[in-house]
Amino acid sequence: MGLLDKQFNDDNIVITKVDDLLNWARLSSLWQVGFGLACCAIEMMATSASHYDFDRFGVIPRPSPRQSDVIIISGTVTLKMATRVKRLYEQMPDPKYVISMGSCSNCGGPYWEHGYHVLKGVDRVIPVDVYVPGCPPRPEALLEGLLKLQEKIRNESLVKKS
Amino acid sequence: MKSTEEIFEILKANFGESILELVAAVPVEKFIRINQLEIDKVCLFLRDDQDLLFDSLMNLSGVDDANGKKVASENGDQIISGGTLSVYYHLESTKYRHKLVLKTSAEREKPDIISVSNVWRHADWHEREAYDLLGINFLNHPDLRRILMPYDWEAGYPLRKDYKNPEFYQGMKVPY
Amino acid sequence: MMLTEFGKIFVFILVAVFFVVVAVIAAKFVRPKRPTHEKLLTYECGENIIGSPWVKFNIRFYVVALIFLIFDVEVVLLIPWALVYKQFGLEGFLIGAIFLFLLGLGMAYEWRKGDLEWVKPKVIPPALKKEVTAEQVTEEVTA
Amino acid sequence: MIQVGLNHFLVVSTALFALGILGIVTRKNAVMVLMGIELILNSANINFIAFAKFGNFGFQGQAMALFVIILAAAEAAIALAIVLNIYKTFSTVNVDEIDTLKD
Amino acid sequence: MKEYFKNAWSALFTIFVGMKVTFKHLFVPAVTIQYPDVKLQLPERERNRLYVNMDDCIGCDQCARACPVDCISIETVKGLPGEDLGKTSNGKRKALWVTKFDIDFAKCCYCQLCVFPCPTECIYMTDVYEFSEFERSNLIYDFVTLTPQEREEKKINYAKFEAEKAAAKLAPAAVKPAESKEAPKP
Amino acid sequence: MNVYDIIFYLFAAITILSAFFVVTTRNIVYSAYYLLFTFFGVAGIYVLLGADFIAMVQLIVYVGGILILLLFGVMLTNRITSVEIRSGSIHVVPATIGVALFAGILLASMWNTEWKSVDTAAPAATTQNLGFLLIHQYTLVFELLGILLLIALIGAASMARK
Amino acid sequence: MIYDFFLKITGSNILASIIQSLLPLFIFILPFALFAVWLERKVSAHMQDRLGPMRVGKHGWLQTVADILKLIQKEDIVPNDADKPLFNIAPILVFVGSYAVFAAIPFSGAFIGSNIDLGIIFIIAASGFVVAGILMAGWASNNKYSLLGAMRSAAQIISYEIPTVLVVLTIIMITGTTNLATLSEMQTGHFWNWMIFGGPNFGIAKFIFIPFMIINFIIIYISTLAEVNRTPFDIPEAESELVSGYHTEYSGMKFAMFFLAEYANMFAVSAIVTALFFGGYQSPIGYLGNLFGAHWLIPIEQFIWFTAKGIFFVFVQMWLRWTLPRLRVDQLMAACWKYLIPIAFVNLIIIGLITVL
Amino acid sequence: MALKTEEMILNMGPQHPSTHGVLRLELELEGEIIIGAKPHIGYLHRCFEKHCEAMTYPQVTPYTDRMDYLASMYNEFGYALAVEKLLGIQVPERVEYIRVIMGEFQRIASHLVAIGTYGLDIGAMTPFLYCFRDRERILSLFEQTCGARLLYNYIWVGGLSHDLHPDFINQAKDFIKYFRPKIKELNDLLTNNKIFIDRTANVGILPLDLAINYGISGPNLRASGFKWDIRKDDPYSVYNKFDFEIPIGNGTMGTVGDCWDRYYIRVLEMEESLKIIEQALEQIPEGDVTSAIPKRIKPAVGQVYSRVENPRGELGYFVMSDGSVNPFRVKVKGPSFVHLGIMNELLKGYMIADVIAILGSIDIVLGEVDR
Ligand code: SF4
Ligand code: SF4
Ligand code: SF4
Repeated sequence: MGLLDKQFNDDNIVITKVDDLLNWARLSSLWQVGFGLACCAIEMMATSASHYDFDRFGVIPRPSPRQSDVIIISGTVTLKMATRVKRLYEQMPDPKYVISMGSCSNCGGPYWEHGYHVLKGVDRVIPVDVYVPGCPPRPEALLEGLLKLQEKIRNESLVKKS
Repeated sequence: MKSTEEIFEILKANFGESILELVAAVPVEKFIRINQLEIDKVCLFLRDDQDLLFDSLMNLSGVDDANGKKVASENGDQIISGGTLSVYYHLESTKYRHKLVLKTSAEREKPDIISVSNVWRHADWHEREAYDLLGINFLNHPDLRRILMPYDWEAGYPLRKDYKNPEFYQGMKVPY
Repeated sequence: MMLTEFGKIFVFILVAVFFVVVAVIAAKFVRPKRPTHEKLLTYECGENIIGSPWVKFNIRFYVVALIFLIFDVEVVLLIPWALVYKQFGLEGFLIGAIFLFLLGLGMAYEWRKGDLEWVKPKVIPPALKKEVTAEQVTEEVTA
Repeated sequence: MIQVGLNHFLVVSTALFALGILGIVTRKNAVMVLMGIELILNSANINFIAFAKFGNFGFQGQAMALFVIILAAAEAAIALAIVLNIYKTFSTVNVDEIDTLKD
Repeated sequence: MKEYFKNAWSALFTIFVGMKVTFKHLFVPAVTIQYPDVKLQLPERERNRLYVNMDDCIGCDQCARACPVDCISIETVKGLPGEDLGKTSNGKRKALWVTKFDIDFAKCCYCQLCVFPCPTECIYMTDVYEFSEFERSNLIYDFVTLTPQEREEKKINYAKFEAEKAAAKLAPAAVKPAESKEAPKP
Repeated sequence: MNVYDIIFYLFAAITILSAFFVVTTRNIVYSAYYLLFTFFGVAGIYVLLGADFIAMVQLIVYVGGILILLLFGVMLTNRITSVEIRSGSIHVVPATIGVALFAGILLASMWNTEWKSVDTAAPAATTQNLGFLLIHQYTLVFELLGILLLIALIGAASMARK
Repeated sequence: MIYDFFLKITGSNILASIIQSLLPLFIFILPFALFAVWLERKVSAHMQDRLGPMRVGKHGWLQTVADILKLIQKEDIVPNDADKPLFNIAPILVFVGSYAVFAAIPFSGAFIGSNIDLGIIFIIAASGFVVAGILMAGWASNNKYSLLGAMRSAAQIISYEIPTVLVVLTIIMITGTTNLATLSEMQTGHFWNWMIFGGPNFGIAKFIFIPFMIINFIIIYISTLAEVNRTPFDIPEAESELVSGYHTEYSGMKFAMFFLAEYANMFAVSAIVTALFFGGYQSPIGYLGNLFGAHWLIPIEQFIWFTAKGIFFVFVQMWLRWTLPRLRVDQLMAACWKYLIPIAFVNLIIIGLITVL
Repeated sequence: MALKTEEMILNMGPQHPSTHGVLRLELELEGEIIIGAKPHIGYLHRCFEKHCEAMTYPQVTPYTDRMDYLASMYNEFGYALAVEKLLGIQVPERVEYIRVIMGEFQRIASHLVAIGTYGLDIGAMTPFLYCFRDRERILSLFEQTCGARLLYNYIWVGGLSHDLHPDFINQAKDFIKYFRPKIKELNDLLTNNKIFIDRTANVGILPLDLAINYGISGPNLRASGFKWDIRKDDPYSVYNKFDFEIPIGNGTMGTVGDCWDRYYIRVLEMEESLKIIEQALEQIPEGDVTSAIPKRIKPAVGQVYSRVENPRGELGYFVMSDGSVNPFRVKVKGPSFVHLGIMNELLKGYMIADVIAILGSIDIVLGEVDR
């Protein structure tokens, strides 16, 4: 049982400070699973490229899910792929986050109606933290999604979970 | 450069008329209809004949002609029975620069068509795809498995006009 | 009693071990532990694993280790020589040089025999088989 | 208060030696046998150096130890090559099985 | 032998050439746009979140029909004859209450196909791209300006009106038998 | 007990314990790693005996060389997943008794022998002295070792190649 | 000596040496690793016309701190199929191997962890632990990528150890010492006394040495680069083939240890190159301390010089990494066995001849 | 070899840093040598063909974008040409020119990604970022024209959605001026690097007859030494008005048809595209771009196969109409799909590291493979 598994009830100032620090660390060093699915992945690559530079936010792609904190579902999740996505997500160590990037992973996007082989939203297999709309979202939109996620982490309290 | 008519004549001279039919009364593209069980021989001839040399298969597309009887099943879905599934072959000769369209059809209930994957390896995956999406059974094909859909997809062939999507696949809800 | 220089090294090693252990254990107080079945599976690009990784490996690894060992040993043997050979002048050098020459001989032999080659791709350039269509199924279908 | 002396080292070396022998005798795997041999060589080396130090033989003992180490390396290389060859022919490295497979 | 040294040399040399390039770039100013602090000036044709100017929308459903994804759902209620629904900016008179105009931005593929057919040019794409959400349901945008009560009201009104009209239509027919029924009584 | 003694006992314990595990562990890879500690312990003992160069050689040759070679050997010859990795042992009991007897005899004779024991101070510059020995006294041995290694190299490599 | 200083303060030699060995860890390796990771990201970013970490602290200087703090919070996964004891020991072994090297590195005249005579040889010996640790990590993970990565890594490190050792041997031959502090002392004075410029001796031999020393330097630089698995030799962790090599399965703090060891190693090999060829902690232009007569300043200056030189070579490693593609494993082996070793060998003999003639 | 190494099956992908998406390769290994490779595709099968049957003709265009998402312009181009052929309509000159300009820009952008990711696969990170940096400029040109960065919906059946931005021509010229030196820089950094050459030359050799039989097209076919480019050999649109070269592989660094050739063809093609753009910018006529867009697209019963030279090769659309507003059947021959089919032949005998080199040099886009 680590600290992150425990739950404190009191509003101890020390715990709050520790909490803030831990949150700060988690939000400023979100390593991403190097993983692209479809067209959105290209925009994700563009986001890590020079013009937008994911690295500014401390996001670097890690090839192995074991060392990453956030998985950006960038593109269409098909039924064939869904189990793999789920496993990849599962294999990431806690605490972990999911950004669903683009219409497709939000809810099947343009394929929601006739796509017989498209999973209608990645939230059917894994819990999603932030939905970034767009098809594909502009790199800025992804960055904004990341900022939203950071905000969420900042307000999160792993230590004082209710 | 040979036109479809000229090629048809050559083929007729070599294979007799029984398995061939020239369809010219369509806009844009004329094609030659060929018996589904002789297609490989014709293709081999087309590839190797010195005057034709169709060394490249541009495309192979399966089509659900949906020309059978459309009946409604008990739960309201449309089911097509009878009619044909077809395959279109688009050939090209990189030397003579002529093109040719072949068509072959098989009955919907027993869609057996001889594979041309031995003539053009290119056809291999296209045939697999046609099998996967339309259920056309290519005889002699070395490795006829599903290619795009999951191997354990049991709900039939999605590109058929009467395809009905399943509710669940591996516990995941499929429809929106 | 003074610690010898080696003692210091030993302390270094202890400190390093200590550091890692402490760091890992300290993190234990913070990190969560929520194992699930899937999480504890071996990672292989999200696929199911086919076969075990523990298969026998390329013999090259062994050969490299072997050659390395021999060279390592020879070099080690040369270190005392390298420290003092100058005091023996040319003669000292020659003693080492003969040794080195043997080393070089071994090296040349290995080179000749191709032991220094790592596995090279064994490529048979793909060629087109202009075979004729098989006919086995045709009869059966028409029948 | 016991001052660590020659005998202490000798005890260590004897123990190593015995364990080495034990390994060679009891283990079936040829690689394990090799490990046993390494243990024995190490014990011998301890002896060499201990005697050199306490017997005041100067550097002779150390030189011997050096030679032994080098011999050990050569031995390990060759022996493992042999083991690999055995493995190739019998596809096992268990000594007793090889015994029976031989004929 | 010559080959041997040529290899070694060319390796070293090309490495140096490459290093020169990267070293030069060390001093080239970065092209990065520091997003949350600096925002790029987007071109006017930028295609991001749609906006519907409900003042102009006449509820003709053209956009929904053009949409390949079917992410626009429109429901309309006919206005009552006497009611003034207002005019669009290009002078068209509106005839329908739009009681539902939802665009699901989680589905939309931002293709702009819905924009062209609109007769009043009231649906258009803006340059707003920052609208990520924690909940997917928040991505369904409701553009209708009417309050829910009003919508209900309009629906009820129209239903009433319809009923009245039907009643009115029926009335003569209904009245007659009633009369006839009544007639033989005495 | 001074520091020297403590360290001696420490290393002796490392050496003997890990050697014991080498022999008794059933998993051959474990054996190999225990061997690592044995070698390390022996190197420590060499240092205590004032043979610093030999200790370094021990580390370089044994840990850096032979051990790696052994590990490769193990990995090459074992199907490690299956039970085969657990290398069996034979006639443990008789062997143990025999070896214990033998060790007892050795120890007994050792205790009973009056060794000439002068505690010489740890000499400096061992390496240089070894160098002198090699060049001066053991010239022939030196060259012979070279030839031996050459033969070992050629022999082992060609055997492995076969 | 710092050791004596602590000895005076604490009065206990064991405490003194513990403090002294903690010193490099806390005043050097940790800050350095933190700094180096940041530097790497910054350098790579600027080479690629980007900015790199910007958002935590000024120009992202807290980035690595955040990384480490985050890694502490990460769950530590030990896969079911892994060999648990070995899986846990491997990071220790690798870290110990890298850290032990720091014991023998002369940071300055007054600060050297352990001034053993066999400094340079000890450094070579310590790298054996790293190999064993890597093999252990790969083997214990029970993952194909890990095992293959570990095997390759081991093969690579041991192969490249030979050219390194050969070059070290030439240095030993020239200087007649294996003590790194002595070696550094020898190269005192101005930069023409550095080994790369033929060492502290004068006369014609010095100038004959120079080209060979440069070749030597290139060889040892390349091979140490390979020993720390940096591009173009990062095949074991080549992420485009083997995901991330032997530490694919590691997460959280244990991964951080590998990470730390990697960066510690990077500095260690740069330090070795510095000590061997670039005058160690010696200033190329003389000391301010001498100028002002403040002798206590000298060790500090030396320390600064040493780290500056070391970091310069670390920078070059990064520079190379962000410039070059990666070799294939057989090319890597060929580069070592067919190019570096024979050349180092010939170099050794020539230098030996020069010294005796 | 003394010991026969056992076979091992290694999965590469679908999540793998260098399978360019969600391709899964099942490699049969003998040691590090590949003795068999089975590509498993379909992880991105998005049912394009089914969608076409449910959409009207103009509505299909956004979906074509999403197939080869690196060359959306060209997908639209091909589709528009196919439907226009089916309808038998002629589009205005200006439209043709703009289509060509956009298509060639798209080709450069796509090749930049191909080259960049190829560098990444081989282990060089920096060229990748340089390529993306330059690509960004092309994207901003596109964005200015039609408002989107990646999936444009710009080339419509019968016309274009927007006319060029008034400033477009100047900016395009600026870009050309800017981009030419960058190609040289790329060559310095990557193309001529010895390590890169060692990794790619003589690797993955694709003989010509095999290539044709497998239906390989585009740069991959040209690298095998065959001067075949649909832009020249079966010209469509206004390509016959331009003067450009078709670079073919000639084994400069190794054998004809190796990875280096395939890679270098792309570099050369970027230069040719620049040339085409320059000429097109000079010649472009004035006119209206939306005038020929039919109000209602309802072709007669029939079918057509039309193809264009997409950055990856021959992109063919087989469109069948049953006389309604929805296409009856659309089948796409995507070059990537075809190229992937040859992987098994191409990979045999190489090492794991070469898999990446070969896969990268083939340059596939999974969206097009799986559609
Ligand atoms: S959301 Fe759009 S851009 Fe993203 S993967 Fe889906 S179709 Fe492609
Ligand atoms: S932009 Fe396209 S997808 Fe979105 S609402 Fe309009 S037509 Fe539909
Ligand atoms: S097309 Fe325009 S006016 Fe008609 S419903 Fe849509 S938004 Fe309203």
